[in-house]
Amino acid sequence: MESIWYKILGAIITVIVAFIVGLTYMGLSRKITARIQNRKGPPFYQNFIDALKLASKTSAIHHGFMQHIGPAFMMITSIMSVLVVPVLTGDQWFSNLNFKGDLIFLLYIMVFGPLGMALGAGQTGNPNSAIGVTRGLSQMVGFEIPWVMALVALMMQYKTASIVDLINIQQEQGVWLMFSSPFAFIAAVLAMLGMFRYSPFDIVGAPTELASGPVSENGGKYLFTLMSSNSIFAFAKLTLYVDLFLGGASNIVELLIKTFAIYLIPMLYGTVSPRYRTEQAIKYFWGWPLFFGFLALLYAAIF
Amino acid sequence: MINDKNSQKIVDIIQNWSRKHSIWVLAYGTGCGAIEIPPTMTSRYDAERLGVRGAATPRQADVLLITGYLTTKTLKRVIRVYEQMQDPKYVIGFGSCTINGGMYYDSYNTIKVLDKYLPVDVYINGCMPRPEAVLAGFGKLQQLIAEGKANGATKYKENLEWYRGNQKKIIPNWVMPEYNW
Amino acid sequence: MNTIILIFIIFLGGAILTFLAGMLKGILKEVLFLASVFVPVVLFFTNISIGQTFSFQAAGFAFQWGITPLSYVFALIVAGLGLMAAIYAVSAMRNKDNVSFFYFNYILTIMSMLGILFSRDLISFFIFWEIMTWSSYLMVVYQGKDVQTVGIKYFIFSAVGAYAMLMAIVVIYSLTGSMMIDSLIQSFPGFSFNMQLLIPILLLIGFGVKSALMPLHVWAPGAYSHAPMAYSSVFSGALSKMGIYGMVIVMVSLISHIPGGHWFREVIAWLGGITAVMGTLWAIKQDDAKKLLAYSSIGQLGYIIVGVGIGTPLAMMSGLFLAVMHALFKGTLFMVVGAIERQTGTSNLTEVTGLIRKMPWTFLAALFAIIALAGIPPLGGFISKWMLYESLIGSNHYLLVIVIFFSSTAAFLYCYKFLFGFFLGQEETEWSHVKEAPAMMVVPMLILAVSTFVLGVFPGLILNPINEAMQTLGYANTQGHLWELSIIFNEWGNQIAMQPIVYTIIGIFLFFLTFLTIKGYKETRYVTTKDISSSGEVPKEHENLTFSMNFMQPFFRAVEPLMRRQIDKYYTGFANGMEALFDFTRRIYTGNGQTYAMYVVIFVVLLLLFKNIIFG
Amino acid sequence: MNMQEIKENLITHVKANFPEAAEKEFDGNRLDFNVDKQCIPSILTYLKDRLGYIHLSHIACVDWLEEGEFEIIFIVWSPEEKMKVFIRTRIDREKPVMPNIDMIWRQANTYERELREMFGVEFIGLEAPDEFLLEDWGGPPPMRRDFDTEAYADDTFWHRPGREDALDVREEIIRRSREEIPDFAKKYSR
Amino acid sequence: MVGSPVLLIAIPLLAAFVIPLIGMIWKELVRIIPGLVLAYMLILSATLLYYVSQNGIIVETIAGWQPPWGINLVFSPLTGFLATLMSALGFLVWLFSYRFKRNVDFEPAKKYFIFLMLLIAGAIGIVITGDIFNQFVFIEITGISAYALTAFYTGRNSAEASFKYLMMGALASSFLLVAIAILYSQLGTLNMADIASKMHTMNPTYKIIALIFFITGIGIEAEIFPLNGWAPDAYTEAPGPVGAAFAGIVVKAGVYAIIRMIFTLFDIPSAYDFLIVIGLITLIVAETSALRQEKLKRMLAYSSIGQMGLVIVAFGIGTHEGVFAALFLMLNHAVIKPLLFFSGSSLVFNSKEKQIAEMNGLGKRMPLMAAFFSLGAFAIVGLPPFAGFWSKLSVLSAAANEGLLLIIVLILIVSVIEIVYYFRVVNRIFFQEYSREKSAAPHRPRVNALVAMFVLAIAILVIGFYPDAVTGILHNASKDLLNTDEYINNVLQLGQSLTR
Repeated sequence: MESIWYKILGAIITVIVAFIVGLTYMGLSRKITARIQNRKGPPFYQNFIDALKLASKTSAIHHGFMQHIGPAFMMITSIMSVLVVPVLTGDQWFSNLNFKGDLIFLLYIMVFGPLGMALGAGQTGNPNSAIGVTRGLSQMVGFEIPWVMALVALMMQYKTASIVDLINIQQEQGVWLMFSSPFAFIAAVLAMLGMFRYSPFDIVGAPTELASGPVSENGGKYLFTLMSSNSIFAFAKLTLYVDLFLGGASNIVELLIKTFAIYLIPMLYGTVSPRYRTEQAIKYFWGWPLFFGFLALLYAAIF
Repeated sequence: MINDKNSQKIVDIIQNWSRKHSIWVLAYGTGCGAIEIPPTMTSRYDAERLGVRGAATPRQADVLLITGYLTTKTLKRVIRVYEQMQDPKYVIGFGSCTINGGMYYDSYNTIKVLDKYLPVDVYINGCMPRPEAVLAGFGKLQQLIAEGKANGATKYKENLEWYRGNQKKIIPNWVMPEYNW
Repeated sequence: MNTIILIFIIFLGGAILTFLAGMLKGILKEVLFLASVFVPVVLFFTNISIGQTFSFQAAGFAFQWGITPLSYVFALIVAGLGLMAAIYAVSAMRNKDNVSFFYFNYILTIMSMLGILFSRDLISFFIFWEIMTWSSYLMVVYQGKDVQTVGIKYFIFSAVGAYAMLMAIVVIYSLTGSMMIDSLIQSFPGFSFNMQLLIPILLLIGFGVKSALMPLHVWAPGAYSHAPMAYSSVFSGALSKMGIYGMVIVMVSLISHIPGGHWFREVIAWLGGITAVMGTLWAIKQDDAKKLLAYSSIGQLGYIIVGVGIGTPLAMMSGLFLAVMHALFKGTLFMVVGAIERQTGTSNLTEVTGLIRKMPWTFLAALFAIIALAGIPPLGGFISKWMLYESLIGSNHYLLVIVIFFSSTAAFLYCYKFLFGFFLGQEETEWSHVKEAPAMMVVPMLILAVSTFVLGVFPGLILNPINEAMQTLGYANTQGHLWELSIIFNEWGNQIAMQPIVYTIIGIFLFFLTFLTIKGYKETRYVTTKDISSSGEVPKEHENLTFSMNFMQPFFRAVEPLMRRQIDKYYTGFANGMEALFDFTRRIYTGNGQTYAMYVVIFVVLLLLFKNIIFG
Repeated sequence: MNMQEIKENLITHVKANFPEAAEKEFDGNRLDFNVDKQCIPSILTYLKDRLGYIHLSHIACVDWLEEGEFEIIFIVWSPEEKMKVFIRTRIDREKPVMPNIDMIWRQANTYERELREMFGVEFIGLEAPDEFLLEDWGGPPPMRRDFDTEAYADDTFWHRPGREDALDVREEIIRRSREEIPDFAKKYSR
Repeated sequence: MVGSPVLLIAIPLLAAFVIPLIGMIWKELVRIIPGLVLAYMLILSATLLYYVSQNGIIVETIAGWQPPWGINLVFSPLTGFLATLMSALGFLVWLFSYRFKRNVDFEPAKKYFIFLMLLIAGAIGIVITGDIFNQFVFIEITGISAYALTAFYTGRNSAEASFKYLMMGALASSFLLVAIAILYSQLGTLNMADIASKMHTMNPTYKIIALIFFITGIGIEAEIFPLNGWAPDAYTEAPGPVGAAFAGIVVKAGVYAIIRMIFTLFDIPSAYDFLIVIGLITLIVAETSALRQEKLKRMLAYSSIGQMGLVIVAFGIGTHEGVFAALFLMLNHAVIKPLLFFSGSSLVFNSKEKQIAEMNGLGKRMPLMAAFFSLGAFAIVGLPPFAGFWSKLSVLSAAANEGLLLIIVLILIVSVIEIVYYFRVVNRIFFQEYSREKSAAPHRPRVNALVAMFVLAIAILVIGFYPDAVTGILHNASKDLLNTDEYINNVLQLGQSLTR
């Protein structure tokens, strides 16, 4: 029984680390964006202040049960994905649920939260929320295709669906998958642009156009839950990329460096790009990313 | 744990600190003052370094920034927006029009004194106030929040009938839902 | 008396008695109806064991009825869903005209489906198949809408399928001299190649029609949406599975023995994949929930066909598991639509909004079913999707897996549309009078919905009979190797353990639910859906702010080229051309006696002229 | 055709059909007609359908308080001839009733609503909600010249009392900027 | 033995002549007597059939003249089966039309029953006679009474239809006469068995020509395309029960005549292929024509022609199974088509135009009739578990055994067409709104009609659920047809009749 409590403790620590790292990255992204725009920018811990403030709001409204539990659904997705993705390779404490799920499970648990959130947004009755949700779902259909192609290519090439196995393969071979399966990496990175919903793919929650879309009716602790869930989710996604393509990380510093390096890609791309409309975004994802996805599949089929 | 007085004080300090440094602004750009917001937020003056950030909807906002005159028609919406915001919340009156009507002092359709209708925490004078003044206004608000004096929302709640009476005086056809807390 | 024949006698007698009781007032017919569904189903669950048979001779053909492990899996669907939908139907069909006719057809359908599954010989298979066809046809036209288009279309397609099957049956009979399915399977490898190709194709046309395979699916949207919803849940949930049942037999026992049979199976799998994509895309476009579910059924059956078509152990397992799951969640969803239509009078997603607080239990059932449909863990739909993907990747169908994944992702769109359209959005005053459906409608829905959850946590419950069925089909035992009670493995040994995952999910959910619900210094309160931040505007009572027209428009702008052609139009064109042609042949009979006399003379002259050729 | 020819042509056409219309010529591309209010729909239809004045630019109202009349002005524009035509009509100020023309131009509806609200001019058969710009308006039509906006504002709204010392700072401002108070401004000095 | 086969012909003929005389005594007897006669015939033929199945065929001579010189009657399992079927149908037709036209005065009822008796006598005569010229005479008797019954309503259209029928019938008689003349001139005999035994001696050219004339002549009665121009008009214009009698009795007799020619008399193997081809053409043309019909009875007429085409195809297969299937089809057609005619004519009884479009929503007004019609429609398109399914299955099975896959495909395609037009009608009856202006007024049929339909419906269900009830008889009959040598021997040696 002891081991289960250790596991639970490890899981809680993982989630807390993910929360902190995710918020810090978001803060850094605000800072970097500000510097690119020739501004001083907020301090890197600004997001923590925001989160604390949201948590200390003294009132919160909801429009019904579904909106009330929507953030909890979102949280399930974030925490489950951070628990399923191997955070530190070979560490017993933080192995969490690594062996209980695999890539396909991850793909599906990743849409659980957004769907719950979408239901919550629908419950608010705000048309902006519903519009944002339809855009988000449509865009998701766009970027999931190259993303899945990349994953399928990896799975086919290495005959495993387990992320741990993929890390082990990379460490045995000594070559990161981003070099040994370059096309899959490119397709996955292009899909990641959409997954992080930074500009140019941020029409889902366009603040001026849709009044921040799905979350437009959420304030206070709901927004706090969503914000922390987003940060955990971002960390999970970054870790997944690191695990899949950058050979995983065996200690926290390596993890931070690698995840931040990956994080810079959508962020920097976003700072210099204007916003796409939904169908433009879908067509974007079904252009070059899809092409690279096919190349990746071809590459996997040949090798 | 919250019942303890000292710890309550500490919690208050932390909360006020966070509120002070994270001001999400819902700019109600009715009048000409709205044009002063972009320079305040962008590179030259960069209000974001103070934690000031735009919010898209009243549900997420902390500060309601009323940038200019309010007609009876827009006042209705402003009241509605204010009531939809979550506690704690603050109002900044921006420009002369909100203070005494400014150049619209004899207009048949604009209100002259905003604080009769909404609890204003900070007024920023000027027609229009320049971004420096706006930043100063935010600074003042931050100071008030840190001291715990920015209690417009409480005032509004406590004196709701008075405010409501004033509002209903110029909005005779009152169809809005009641603000019930 | 033999239990098998007893079941059918009770069904048949019950159907007739119920029909006759319809002439009386009172609840006699309801009682009889429930009894004549309930008793045989209970008999089936208690007294029927695999391997038990019943044989007799009629019209020179040998008949044999009995249950096999494979048909047991499908019989579970039929019996379970049939019973639930029957309970639902009693309440749903109350105060409708001609209810006893509905009951009559309903019992006949359940009977014929069980009959199909019990049939060990082709002739009784076909007889039950046809009874199923016409009883379901009578249900499609039961409400009297679009009878001459939708009803006739359904029956023509069914008839074409059934006659293709009949042709295959008589050909088989002439080749083997026996109608037994087992003897067909035994002697099939000895047939000539042409026959080996012809017989499966003919049978697949028959089964493909019922399981709405791509070029043969055009009847399905109309038929599913025109039948009463209580029946549609059986129609889509169980009746379409009869096609799958046949397909499994054909795929595994026949096509595998053809030289190059795996290409055949590839083609079927790809057809299934295309079916899934097109079904899904059209489902997104529908504004009527019935049509949406109908197209969604087409898409889901496409998945099943992909699984059955690929035919690796994992794929077959996923196909059969999805067949069970589809019965559960699609049955639930059709019942939900029925309940909503009963309470509001319409099933249009753009009209009905904000029912979640009026019909919370219905919503709960719909939510479970939709999550299962979308394949999101931890519900059962996920298990089947997971197995399908893993098997496709494991067997190197990498393009097919992308196609399936696309359709499955796009399915989220209609899933959301369904839930949003009915339950979420603004609570309009127009629907403020709506009340929750009666308990007899809600309970079956909830039972089905909860069973999706149970099967999600313990997929082994249903994988066990599936495994037995697959062993009789010639697959190896997969227990402990591809699945355990609560763990599933892929072909490379990676596993998903559902129990810890589900416990974790529930734990996280409860934790954050408590956090969000906590009272005290955080005041949480409910406001109405009119109280939204719409730029300070106060929505008036009559103003409908719900966003429901052109719901997925941005998506359709992107996928428009795929949907420009409708296969239905080609069929309609063909039918119209045929009618015109036959109108021409009709004119041979001019109504003029002289012409007829001339025909006689021409006939004689021609015969005399060509007598040596004709009678030589 | 130069502008003058266009104008003459227009005048002959209009005169032929509406003999009572009194024209008034201006420099440039403008021409005025004074007509009776009963003629308004027919002359506008005529201009639109026959002479190519397809665009209604504006409907304006002038309050001739001293004469006890409102003057309603319809401005139409021909993109081909580049010519503005003003159709003017006078109506009684006490009972301001006008024929409705929003079946000729859909956009006339907006202008008519504005005139109805701001001047109290009634357009017969105008189908539109009562409120246009002024919500919850209780007073008289505010654009009429006999409407005292300052008194109304004093009645309706609070005024901040102003500075405690009640100095008229304008004198000081003028002194500093060495400007004279214009006549119109003196009128408003307290 | 309850009687001799000759009574099957003699009694109805006698009744036909007696009816007008008895009618002078009591009008009601005109209606009753035919029923009694037909009931007696039914019992007689059924008993004889049973006897035959136990003891072998009966050959009855007329006036002591031995075959091949005299006229003889052959009561074999095949002919007995057909005779039983016809008398049974005749009885049901009588039952349905017992009060067929209410308030009808004495004259038409008298005529109607006279001609009905003649029709049945003629048809049974065609079937059980062993003499070719005698058969010709019976064909004429049947034909003439059929013309008269077609014109029963004495309207313009009826007269026209009757005239067409008459004209075609006259053509048929002449061709038939020519054929008989050729045979007689070549073989010097008119006895069928004798002809069959001597056929191999005949000049092939004459043989073929004789066959062609026979086919043409009888084909007109048997509704073979393109000789069936009379049929749609006659069916449409004749009263409903007469249509049933045509479909169930007259056509059956015609088909019997053809197959007797081809199976027994002529030894031309390619004639079987000809039967398949001509049957298929008949089937396809008739069913496709039926698709676009607007009148109910006309549609049923085409359907009837199509069914006969299918029967001929099945006979053309020529094997035991084929013949069995064909006989099964004939039986089912004789059971189902009268039900359709009876219920259909009741449904459109009150409509002027007898259009299908006038049947909208009648299912709610006349539920029983509509149910009977639907049952008939379900059965005739071959849906299990109704009667039609088994016969269709037998046909397909027989074709498959011979490897005739194309025939199977064609039959099934035509079946789909059949489904379309029958279900359109069923849909109209049940699932369209009744409109007072457009739909026909409901009509409540009398008890006797209901009983007739009920018997037919029961028969459909019985055959559907328990086909073994009839398959034994059919197997005997088909064995009998195929066994030409035994037929010749039996007739020429007077079969059982000598030992009786």
